[in-house]
Amino acid sequence: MTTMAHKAQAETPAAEAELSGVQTITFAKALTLAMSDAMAADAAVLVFGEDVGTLGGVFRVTDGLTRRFGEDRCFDTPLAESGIVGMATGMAINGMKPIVEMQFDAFAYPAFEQITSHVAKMGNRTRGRVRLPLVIRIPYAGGIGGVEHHCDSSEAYYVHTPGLTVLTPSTVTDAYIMLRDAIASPDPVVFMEPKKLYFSKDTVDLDALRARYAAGSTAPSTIGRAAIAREGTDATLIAYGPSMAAALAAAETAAAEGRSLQVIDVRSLVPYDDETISAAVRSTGRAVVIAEAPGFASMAAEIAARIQERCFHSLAAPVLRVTGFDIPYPAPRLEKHYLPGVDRILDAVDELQWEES
Amino acid sequence: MTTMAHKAQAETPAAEAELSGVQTITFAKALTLAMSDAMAADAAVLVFGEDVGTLGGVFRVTDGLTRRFGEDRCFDTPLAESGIVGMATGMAINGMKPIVEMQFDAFAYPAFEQITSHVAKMGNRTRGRVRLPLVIRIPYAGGIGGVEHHCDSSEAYYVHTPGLTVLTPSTVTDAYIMLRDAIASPDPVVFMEPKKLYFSKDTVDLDALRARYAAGSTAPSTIGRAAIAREGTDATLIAYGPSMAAALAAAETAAAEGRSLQVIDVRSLVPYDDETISAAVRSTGRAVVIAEAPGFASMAAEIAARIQERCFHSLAAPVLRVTGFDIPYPAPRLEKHYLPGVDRILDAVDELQWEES
Amino acid sequence: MTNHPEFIDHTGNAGRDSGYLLPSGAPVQLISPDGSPAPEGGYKENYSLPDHQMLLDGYERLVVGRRVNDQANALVRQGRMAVYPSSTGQEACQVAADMCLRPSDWLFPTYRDTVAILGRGVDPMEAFESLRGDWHAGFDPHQYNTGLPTTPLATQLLHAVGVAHAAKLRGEDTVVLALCGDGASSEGDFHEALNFAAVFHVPVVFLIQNNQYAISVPLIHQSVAPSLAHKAVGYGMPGERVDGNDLAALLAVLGSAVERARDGGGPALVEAHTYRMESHTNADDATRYRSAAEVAQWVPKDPLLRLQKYLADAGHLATADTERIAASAESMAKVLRDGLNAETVLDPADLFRFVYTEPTPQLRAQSSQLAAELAAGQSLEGALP
Amino acid sequence: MTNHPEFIDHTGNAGRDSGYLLPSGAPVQLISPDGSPAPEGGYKENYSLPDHQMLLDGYERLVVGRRVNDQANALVRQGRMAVYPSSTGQEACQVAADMCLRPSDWLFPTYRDTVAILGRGVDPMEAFESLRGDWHAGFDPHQYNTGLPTTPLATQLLHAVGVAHAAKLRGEDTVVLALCGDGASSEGDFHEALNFAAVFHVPVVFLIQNNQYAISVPLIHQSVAPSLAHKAVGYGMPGERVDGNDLAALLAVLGSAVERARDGGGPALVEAHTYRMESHTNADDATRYRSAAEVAQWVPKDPLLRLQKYLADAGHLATADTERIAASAESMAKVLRDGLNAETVLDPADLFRFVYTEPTPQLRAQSSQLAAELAAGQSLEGALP
Ligand SMILES: Cc1ncc(C[n+]2csc(CCOP(=O)(O)OP(=O)(O)O)c2C)c(N)n1
Ligand SMILES: Cc1ncc(C[n+]2csc(CCOP(=O)(O)OP(=O)(O)O)c2C)c(N)n1
Ligand SMILES: [Mg+2]
Ligand SMILES: [Mg+2]
Repeated sequence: MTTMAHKAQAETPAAEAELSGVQTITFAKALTLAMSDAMAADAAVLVFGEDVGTLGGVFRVTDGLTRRFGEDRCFDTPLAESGIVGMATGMAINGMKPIVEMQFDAFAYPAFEQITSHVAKMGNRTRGRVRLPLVIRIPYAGGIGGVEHHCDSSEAYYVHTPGLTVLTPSTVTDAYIMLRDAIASPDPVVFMEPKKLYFSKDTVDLDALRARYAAGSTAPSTIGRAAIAREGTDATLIAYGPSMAAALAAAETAAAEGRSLQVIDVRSLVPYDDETISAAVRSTGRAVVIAEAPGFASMAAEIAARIQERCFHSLAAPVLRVTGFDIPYPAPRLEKHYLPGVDRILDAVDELQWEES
Repeated sequence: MTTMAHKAQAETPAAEAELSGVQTITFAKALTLAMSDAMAADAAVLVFGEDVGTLGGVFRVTDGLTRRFGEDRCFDTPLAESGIVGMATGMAINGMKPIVEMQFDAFAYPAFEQITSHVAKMGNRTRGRVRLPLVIRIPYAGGIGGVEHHCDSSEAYYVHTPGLTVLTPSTVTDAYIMLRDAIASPDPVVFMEPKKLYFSKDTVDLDALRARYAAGSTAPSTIGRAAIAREGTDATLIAYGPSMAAALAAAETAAAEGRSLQVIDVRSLVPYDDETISAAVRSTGRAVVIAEAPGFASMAAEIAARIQERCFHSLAAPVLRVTGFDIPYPAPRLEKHYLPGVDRILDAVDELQWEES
Repeated sequence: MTNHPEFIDHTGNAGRDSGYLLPSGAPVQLISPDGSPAPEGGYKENYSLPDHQMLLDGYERLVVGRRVNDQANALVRQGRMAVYPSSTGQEACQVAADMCLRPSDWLFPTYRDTVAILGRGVDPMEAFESLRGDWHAGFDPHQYNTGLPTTPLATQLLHAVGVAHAAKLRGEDTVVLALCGDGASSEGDFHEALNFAAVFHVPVVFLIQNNQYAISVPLIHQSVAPSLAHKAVGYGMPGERVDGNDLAALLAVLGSAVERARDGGGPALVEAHTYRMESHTNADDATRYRSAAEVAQWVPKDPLLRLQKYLADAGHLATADTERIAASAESMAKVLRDGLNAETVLDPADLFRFVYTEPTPQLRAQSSQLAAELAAGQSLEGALP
Repeated sequence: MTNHPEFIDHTGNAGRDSGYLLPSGAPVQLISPDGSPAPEGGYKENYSLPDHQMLLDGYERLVVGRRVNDQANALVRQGRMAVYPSSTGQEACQVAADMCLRPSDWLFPTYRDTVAILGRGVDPMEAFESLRGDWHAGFDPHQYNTGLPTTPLATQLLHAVGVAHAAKLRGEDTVVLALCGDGASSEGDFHEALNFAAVFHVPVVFLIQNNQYAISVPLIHQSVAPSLAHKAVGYGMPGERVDGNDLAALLAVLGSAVERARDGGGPALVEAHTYRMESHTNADDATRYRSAAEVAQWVPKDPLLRLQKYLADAGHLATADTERIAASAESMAKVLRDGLNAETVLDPADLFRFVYTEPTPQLRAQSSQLAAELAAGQSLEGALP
């Protein structure tokens, strides 16, 4: 029987020349590095799913992990998502920290029962005696010309399910640190990766990022913490993941027109950072929530509902939402009409009853 | 090969003495009658699922249908919910109007992919060339001392999914007419039945109810129409399904204390009746949304978000929510702490900043 | 990584080679319903009768298991429990499952397997905590290497595969035995679990307790395969069927599957033919869908009777044994009665404590709200009809 | 209601009886890769060679199918389509599927089965509408009795069962042929579909196009069963394996399964051994996970070559035939080029029109919003990176 000890010997540590120092890397590469650093640090961390081994994933996010860590640590499974999440649950019960990849958003749906009835509930069901330190990575959302079932913004299903932590980074830095925070979490994390950001790039100091996870580090976790992506005073745009680029671009355009928009990156959808977000909205008195998913009963609905509950008397106007329409994600040639873009965001900002203030 | 024509001969029409006229019946019986009347009127209407045949369903909602219509029209399937919904989809493609039962809320999750990726999308995908006239009945919510996985309020998952019509009756009359409206709909309907209401009773005129579905009837469909369950002037309580009883009881108690609360039964979650509900809230200026599901990114969140978007300047206070906590549904002996009850609703009403008005 | 390609013929060039995966022609039986050793012919690969000491131990477990079912049925009638899915008539499957495993092995039970859970040494009041409605799960799976009884059908089979896979990666010799019902074999997760187990060649023994019904639905509406054990061949693992009311046969068949798995032989599927003598749960009424005559046919096949006769005939059941066993059953019954009749005190704040390792700010706020309501002495019954 | 209890032995008392459900020891082959009739031994139950006229028709369809693949691959490279999953090398399976069905029968294809869809008579531009990214589905399933190509793997198998079940209830003699890949056989829906088909005894023939890969994952990581056809026995239906590059064998095996289903014989599972000669789609790079040597082994097994040789050797492929067939392939290629090079005009309001039969008030409002934006000439590209 092949043991991990045995495989560890077989591993050639220098097989992959790992990056370090200041580097310009893609969002996808930041995710890869987060996994490989976590795997190097902890033999219990495993990666599996469809095409994640030899191929390195259809988006190459797991590229090189099998070569570096061997087939016991990063491997392909049969093509069955409930199987993947269910097996991961069992492995997490028995001491492992699995990271599984759902190939595309809509292909996590076969695993919905395992996620909802088991992954989300195990910690509570057992009065905390069984925690499931597993990460379910889901490439999500559109803007890539993808065909049907490859562009769903499915975060609402997970954020509504108590027991799941739901994270979604929008920067290269956050891709690294949020995935490491997710892996380090004792609770199950649904980690939603905006597909259209995979090949976006940024220059980051990898040594500094890694230092956050060195022994003795006191760097705070990103879980439960929103980020202020841009300061501003006239109104607050609240977005996350795939919508951050449009929100920031809208703020840029508005600035040229003399309106100062603050931009919040929610990034930790559950737990949600009421403190930061409510304070931000109170400071400006106006808010627009932006998200790509259909708006009805969505994360954006929750944000709007919470803000008016908490900031009612600071609000000069209703909290508006700019979201995907309540329709199935469109075919590639029509998606541009669906996606919340700069103009639609600025229209909403214009509707925030400026004449009255 | 057994044909439907063949079976029709074998059927003994008088096997079941059908009720008519004014009758006191349970909510469950109203559902049964809706199905049997629809089956009698249209040979394409079929009922299937787990234990729905000989047993008549674990809640007896399909009781007698196999006896009356034969095993080709109401039958048990193998134990597989994705199979049930997937087969129903194929039957609906090929001319049938299936009504399927998911035995309990959490046991619809294995069918999530079929519901989300196919049932919801088929009409749109085919530019309306394939409509799926199928009904997915889901007994849901708690208050019955049910064990784990038997009490989920899962409506948020469906209302967030474009393409599904989502209905939930709260009265015996609505149980009958809304299920008939669902069966008559050319679009797929997720029909959510509050379990704790199954054995509630009311006296109804069955002939009058049936007349709504007679040839030439112009009775309007309940789809897309909220109901005003109680008139009131001081604030509006907005609830549905399993929470209606508590909302009405709260209004009763408040009336004794001199506060007049209007109560809306949303009942058609999708399509949602903005017109009625917004008008109601504008008339009172205050609103509390009540629902049993965990509140985060829920139907209640949507209602609160919509109301503040549409009625902002009529509101004297934020729209408050009284919902289930953001936790898995509790074990039987703790559920009373979870369920939105009269006191919790009245507390929320008290918080609607009456001093300021 | 962990396949066993010697069994595989995906090139399509080898001859018919699936015979070794097929179950025996009839369920393996070692002791006949009348208590005599079963005649030759029901055997396969010469399964042999376990020794008397083992059978006596098994008999004791059966008697205790039956007493657990009887006592629990009584307590649920008296309103001391929310629900009880009785396994009367099926105890032999659960007892055999326990007896084939070492403490370091894992068992994954369903909601009907309380007897097996107790047999793993789980504290009875912990085992009954969910059935009495106090909390969703009452025991620590790691303390007993026993999964929580699972309601969403067939889902636990995948957890079993994961537990086995993790153990295998660490080089441990753990075997996992996963239980499910005949109905559960229709679920997609059954398929995925067996396939994952086979492809990763992990040490899991799947035991289908085929008690002929899924609530009201008889097996004929569930499957038209020659037997449920025949499903094994489609995954490339051996299948076997066994008389599920014959403890000796169960011990032989399960025991050999467990040891084969431990030795690196990979997973196996065992179908045990048994019968649910009572309703699905106390909330069910089995007379609506099956005849008294059908039930009566299974009475003489009872697993206890048969083993008692066999042991007595062989002179291995002394009066002292019978008395000791009866006392042990009574003492278990008393533990259940005392435990379930005692009032438990629940802390409503627990509702918020365990959803996450650290309660979120949202849950802290909701917990405070509930605490304030309780302090204000609010009535909480309003929502109940 | 519709079981076939003569096949079932749930009492466990009958002898081993699953032999009739097992596939042949090797894939059925009627024409060898070199074009000669296959030697005896690869046969089962005396499948016989289809007549020359049928094979000539099939050959024409193969040539047209190959041309469709080549042309589509070229057009996707030229940016005229969003994506194309090529079936080069697998055309025989799709052609056989079409040829075994009557127009009144139904076909349920996957995303890789464009050749089969065209073979059902679907208008080429309708067939390509989703691949060019204009809309999710371009044709009316009812017009062609052909399901929409389905992406969520294995889900369409259940729709096939439902279509067959509805037809059976109405007493129609429709047969449904449902396609899926080797990878898809691991999904839970595969299991549920085969089981439902067997239990309801409906006329569905399941055809697994085993092309050895699921994207990058080779079959050995998908299943360790003796063959995928062996899965049939677990459902109580016959399984068969066939050389998926031998059109004659496919016609014989599928044809007999279809006619058996039509005659009330119930469902069957057929596994065709073939090979995906190109990458998964244009977005994939197969050289990352398989060797050129492996691909080269399959070149001489090509379904076109083999049938061409066979027909030519038998004197049934006149120069006139070859010319006619080439012209027909070219004319299809021209239809694709012309159609896909033409610009289509899409109406953004369509986004809201079809979600429900009657757009909801919410969708009307959203549609108006978009219309107003478009009227105002807003740039819509802001969200695209
Ligand atoms: C996914 C899922 N669907 C439906 C149910 C409801 N349900 C509970 S037990 C049961 C029957 C199970 O039959 P079987 O697997 O034969 O086990 P048995 O109860 O006979 O032990 C059903 C339908 C469930 N628990 N989970
Ligand atoms: C439920 C689901 N999971 C994952 C995918 C992504 N995916 C598309 S095709 C494919 C491989 C399918 O392999 P196979 O069934 O063998 O068919 P082939 O592509 O070889 O024709 C995968 C994983 C999907 N479409 N659906
Ligand atoms: Mg059973
Ligand atoms: Mg394939």
